[in-house]
Amino acid sequence: MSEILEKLFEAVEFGKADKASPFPPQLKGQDGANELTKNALDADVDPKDILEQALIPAMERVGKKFSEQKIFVPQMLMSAKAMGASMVQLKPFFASGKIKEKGTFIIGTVKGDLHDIGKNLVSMIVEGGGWKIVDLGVDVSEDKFLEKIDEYPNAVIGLSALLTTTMVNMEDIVKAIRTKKPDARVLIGGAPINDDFCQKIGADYYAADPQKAVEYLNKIAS
Amino acid sequence: MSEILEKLFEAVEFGKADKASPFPPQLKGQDGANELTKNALDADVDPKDILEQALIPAMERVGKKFSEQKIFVPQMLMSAKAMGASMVQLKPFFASGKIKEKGTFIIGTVKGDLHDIGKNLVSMIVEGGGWKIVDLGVDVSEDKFLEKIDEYPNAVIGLSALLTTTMVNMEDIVKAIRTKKPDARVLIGGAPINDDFCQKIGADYYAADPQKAVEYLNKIAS
Amino acid sequence: MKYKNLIISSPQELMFGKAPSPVKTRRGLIIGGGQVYSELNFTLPTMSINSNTVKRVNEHYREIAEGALERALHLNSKGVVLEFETLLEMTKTPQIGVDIVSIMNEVCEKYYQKHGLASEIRLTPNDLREFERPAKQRTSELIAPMMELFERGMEAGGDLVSIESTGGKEVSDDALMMCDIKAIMFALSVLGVRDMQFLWKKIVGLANKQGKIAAGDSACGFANTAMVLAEKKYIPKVFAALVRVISVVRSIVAMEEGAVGPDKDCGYEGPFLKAITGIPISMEGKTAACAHFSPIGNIASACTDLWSNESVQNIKLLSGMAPTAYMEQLEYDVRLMNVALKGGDQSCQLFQQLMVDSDVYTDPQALVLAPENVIRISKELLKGDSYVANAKNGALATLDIIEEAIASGQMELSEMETAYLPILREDLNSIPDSESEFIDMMLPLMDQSKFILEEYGL
Amino acid sequence: MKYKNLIISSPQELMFGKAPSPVKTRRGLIIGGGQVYSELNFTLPTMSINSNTVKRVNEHYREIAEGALERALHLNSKGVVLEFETLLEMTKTPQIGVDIVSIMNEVCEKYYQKHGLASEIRLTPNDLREFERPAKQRTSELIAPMMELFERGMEAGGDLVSIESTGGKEVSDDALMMCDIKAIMFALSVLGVRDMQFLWKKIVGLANKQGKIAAGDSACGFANTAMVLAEKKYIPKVFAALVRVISVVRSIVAMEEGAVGPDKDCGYEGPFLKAITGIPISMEGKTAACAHFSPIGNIASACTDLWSNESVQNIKLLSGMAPTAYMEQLEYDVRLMNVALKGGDQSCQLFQQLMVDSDVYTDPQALVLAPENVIRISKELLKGDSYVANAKNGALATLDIIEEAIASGQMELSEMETAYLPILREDLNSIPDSESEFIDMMLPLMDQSKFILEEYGL
Ligand code: B12
Ligand code: B12
Repeated sequence: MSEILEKLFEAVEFGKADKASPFPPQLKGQDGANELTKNALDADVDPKDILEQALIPAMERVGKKFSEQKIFVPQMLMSAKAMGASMVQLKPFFASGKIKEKGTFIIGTVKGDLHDIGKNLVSMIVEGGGWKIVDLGVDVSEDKFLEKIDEYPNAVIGLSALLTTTMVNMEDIVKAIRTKKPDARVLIGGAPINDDFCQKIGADYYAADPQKAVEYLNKIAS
Repeated sequence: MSEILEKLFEAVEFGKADKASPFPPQLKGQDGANELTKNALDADVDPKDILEQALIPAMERVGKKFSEQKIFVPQMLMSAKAMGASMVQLKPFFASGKIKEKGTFIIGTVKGDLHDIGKNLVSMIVEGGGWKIVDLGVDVSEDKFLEKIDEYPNAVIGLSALLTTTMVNMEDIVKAIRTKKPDARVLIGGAPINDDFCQKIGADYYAADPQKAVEYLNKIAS
Repeated sequence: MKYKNLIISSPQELMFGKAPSPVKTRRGLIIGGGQVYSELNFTLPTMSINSNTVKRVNEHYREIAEGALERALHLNSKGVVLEFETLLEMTKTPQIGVDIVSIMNEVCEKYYQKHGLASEIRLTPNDLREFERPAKQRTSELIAPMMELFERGMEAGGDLVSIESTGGKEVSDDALMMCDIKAIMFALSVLGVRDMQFLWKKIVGLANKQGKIAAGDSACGFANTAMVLAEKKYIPKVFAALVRVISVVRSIVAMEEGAVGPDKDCGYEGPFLKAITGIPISMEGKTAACAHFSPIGNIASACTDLWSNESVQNIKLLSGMAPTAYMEQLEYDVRLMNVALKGGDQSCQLFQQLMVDSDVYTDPQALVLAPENVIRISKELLKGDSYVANAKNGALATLDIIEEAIASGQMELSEMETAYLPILREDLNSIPDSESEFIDMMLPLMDQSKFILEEYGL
Repeated sequence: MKYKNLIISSPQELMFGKAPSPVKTRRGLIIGGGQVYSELNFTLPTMSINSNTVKRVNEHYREIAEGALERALHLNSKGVVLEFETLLEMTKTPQIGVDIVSIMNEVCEKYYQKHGLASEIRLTPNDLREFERPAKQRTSELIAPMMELFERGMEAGGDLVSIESTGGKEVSDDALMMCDIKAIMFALSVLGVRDMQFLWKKIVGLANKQGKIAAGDSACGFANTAMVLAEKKYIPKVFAALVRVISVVRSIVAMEEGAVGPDKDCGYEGPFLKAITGIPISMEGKTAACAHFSPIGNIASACTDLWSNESVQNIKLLSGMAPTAYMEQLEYDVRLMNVALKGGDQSCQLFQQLMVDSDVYTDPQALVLAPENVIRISKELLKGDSYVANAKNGALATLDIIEEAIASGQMELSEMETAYLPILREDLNSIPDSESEFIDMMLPLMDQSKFILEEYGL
């Protein structure tokens, strides 16, 4: 890996978005992910390499550190921001089709439910894994999901619920999705969910945590 | 109610089987259910009245006292024995068809399960309610149930299970019964069972305790 | 802030079962009057609530109340509080909530009349306002059903009323995940305080009209959420400890507006409220493991007046229904405390010491709940002239206490944790004492699309 | 009976966490050596066990062990015992049981190697012999798979072995329902004792061969069943209290044959065994409310060395899986005891006093577990020359204690209960001290189709 990609890797791993950002202290004053990406592109590094050799592996390492409880969420959030700052530079290449996300992941907390901390974490980590995220927020009805599926017909759909009275709404939503798009993959999660419930409502996969979700998604993508 | 039926009622309520029995102390030396029944028959009391005005109401009162926690199981067992002692006298009339049980209740603890304390209590109380009991014991397979259903085609079937690993066997048994006799009524019970499970496996009724079982059975009989 | 001096200023007097201002209920519980009672919390199993299921919903609550009170009776309970924390549909359609209160009240009354077992219902409607983003804390149409449930629910037999209100949560949600202590301060000591003033004036008004008990408001979405996140190792425990202390200035507003306790369980700000205001409180710890794991299982009971399990679904365990099982567990916990109370000061002190020693140095969140530290922090929480200053002082004192415990070798914390201490201190020190100055400082740093200042009277 | 004198003869020395003969395990737990540990019990959720589901079954046990040890670690646990009480299929087909032991042992080893958390598996196979009626206690073919599971299960990592054996149960089942104390005496002090001698010789032999720990045998089908029935108000509590005491002479046979403890939890005869033999014991109380309700929630812990929850299904609660939640609850209970132990004799005594006072006069079953009464009864349990005489003397002493507590006004019992006292005393007094005379007296009174004397060496 070239030196510049190594630096970019480091910037993302430690959450340095741009030069102006005061975080992390040990990289103060140095270039951030934004500048490093620009430099790389200027130096004719293939955007695909930037994505696949620096950004995604860096976020993978971050995800791993998080799941090994070696960092807290804020550090992960900073890394996600750094990745975002790099993406700003890569945008034109996504637009031109030169590079692609692994796929699109539509996620939302089901209707009646406002809990979103877990869902947000999942979004972030899946995004770090190289997926395009369409976050529908909380209290999301069937209709909203279907609308977005129209827009992103190949998307994988993720449902989150934290209440025992709203997890049952997942069933309606899965049914609605199946009617419209029988082959769409639906991934579910949230504290009260388990495998049995997943099978019962006919969803495709239950992930207990974001890492498991990413593993599953990557299997689909490959 | 005639004096003799009143006495018989009392003998059953307090568990006096026959004159020789030392229980209960306050009726020591007096006639028990056996003698009183014989006397009543000798005095031309209608066996139907004996059953319906003395025995069954006495056992109903006993069941009520038990469910109100005013007596312990041994007292109830003594009453059941007293009723049995009376039944010995009534046997010929059952045989001739002059009097009838409310129906037949086949009960057993399902295969793999040896818990029978609860099942035995249910048998006893249902019997006191005027039902003929066919007790298949513990660890009972589908086949044994089906065999007995052949013998008593109008019987109501009761299944008991105390283990979470054997309650699922109820499902097989219910299915087997349905295949053979779709209109047979199946009643289930035991500590781990609940309404949802009852619905799930397609049984007809879940009774949390013997009283509820008797209520249900009496509804069917009437 | 209304309170200028501690009502309880000596750690020895901060004791379970005894509050300077006990609360007497309709059926004769005297909460904080020398006895600890169980507060049972419960919820539905997995199911939806709609017109088809509402009958079954009602049956669940009847079954829960019957099972729990029957068990409590069997265990010679001295009295029980049943907390009915509603699920959304029950506040959105107040009739559903009101019916459930009636059903449970009927059960309570039966056990009272027939067996002399005293019980009372704590009614906790949802704060529906968070369904709108940005939240319209003062002008939302969702306030009407909330108030309807309070009012009609009290008529139906809810004697204690509480809520876990959400003013400031639109800011704190992100702040928690970013461990941004300044934003937390803004959410709680500015937005939270102002929303509590607005809301609790209303609630206390409704309660007083009916002679019912305005009990209190717990910073669940803030302090409890922080604890759960810290327990999952998502955020540092030192941060969660600070959030708890900061939430005091927000939750105490209920008392300033006239609430009399027992304060609600799940934010754990109760011990501070008890020290400052003298009201009785409810707490939860090990016996709430059905609802969430906890680093403060024993120490949480050190000065509580009600002992709660936070929440358990009405599902079957091997023994019977889960709420019945938790009723039993709470009753046995409470028995120990009551026996200690009967034994006099010395036995209470010793038992409390066991509870404290058991947890105190295992987690900074436990540390701040040691009676000595509660008193020390509470003093700081009163010193200043604004809610902001008070919260800041309390938080700084908490940092001192944590650092002292580390320095003395009594508490061990990982590098990951201790790395946050100087950052948190620096951030706290940068906060001015004046609310308006603090607002001016924060506004440019925040995403103002997320909250509406006017909805907080600003 | 082998034991002629009490090892612990003063109530003050009958203390939680301390046993005269502690048991040291492979990974370094010292049970009874000054520390109380949690003993977590667990079982499958509703499901069948067959070749289609066995993979899922294994996953459940791995998940249970992982969840529990992870939580214990997080709570700085000093050590854990995981009791694997098998379900029938796991003994019938020993391979299933052995595989589960291996899986859990792997998890234990991981936490030990990686984090230094010591844990040990107690393996408790089923007594399959009760599948045959009348039971063939000595000649049944079902003994082979039981012994296979013991042997191979120990190889796979089960370090403590126990069973809830059922000798005499074919008699006691009916006797319990009829409250027939003479038949109970026959079931326990004749049949039970003889079967225990037969069975435990084998088990101790197998354990010694591998250097593993033959732990003990609890009279679950007798004493625990009686308690559950009494708790449902099916039989009198005074009767259940006697059954517990009588079961001591049966369960102690395991120690006579070489078992060293920790005795198993669910019969609650442990305190007597501890006083008489000095072995450490396991008990369960309030934190077993997941498995059955209890009249002895606190007092049960007064002199225990392991603290157990009896059994909980691997189902989801709001916090996480139920076994994880119960792990947490046990750990916090145990922490209190361990802090008290650290504080020295006075703090232990005081804490034990709270546990005792909390329950002692609420139920005769609690009464007999007060250390003072345990010692008094244990003395009687040794006095005679036969198991029968010992059991009878213990039971009579128990009746004395109950009657004294009523007479002094300390314990209130309903008429329904007290009516049984003279009947029970009369029946007990009618029992001769000699086993053979007792057998002669009983045989004509019993339904001899239900048991086979030869199968008990008679
Ligand atoms: C924080 C919290 C809140 C906050 C929510 C803040 C927010 N913005 O989300 C507030 C205070 C607002 C709140 C409100 C309420 N809450 Co709440 N809340 C919690 C709490 C304490 C923690 C939840 C949490 O954030 N955990 C941390 C996250 C990171 O974990 P997570 O959500 O499980 O997500 C992880 C996994 O599940 C998975 N995951 C999650 N989603 C998805 C989706 C996919 C696709 C995948 C693959 C994976 C995945 O990955 C995540 C990361 O590992 C829980 C307690 C608990 N034990 O969980 C109660 C809890 C869920 N709440 C509860 C209740 C009752 C409520 C209220 C109804 C209270 C009330 N009476 O008003 C309201 C309802 C609001 C609503 N309409 O939804 C109950 C639920 C009981 C029940 N019957 O279901 C709980 C269990 C508390 C309790 N013990 O009683 N709550
Ligand atoms: C007594 C008992 C035993 C005795 C059984 C004696 C006997 N002859 O029945 C013995 C000691 C032998 C025993 C053995 C075992 N047991 Co067991 N046992 C119990 C115990 C303590 C009480 C059960 C009881 O009799 N209750 C009293 C009766 C009156 O209540 P009931 O059975 O619920 O019946 C009432 C109602 O349910 C209803 N009812 C019952 N049946 C029916 C049927 C119909 C049709 C209707 C309408 C109503 C109805 O009416 C009854 C009266 O109100 C329970 C604990 C508990 N909390 O229940 C454990 C328990 C059921 N046993 C358990 C276990 C694990 C076992 C063993 C596997 C232990 C082992 N490792 O060897 C073995 C299995 C044996 C086998 N193959 O079945 C577990 C089950 C766990 C699980 N996963 O399912 C329990 C829950 C104990 C525990 N907490 O861990 N057990």
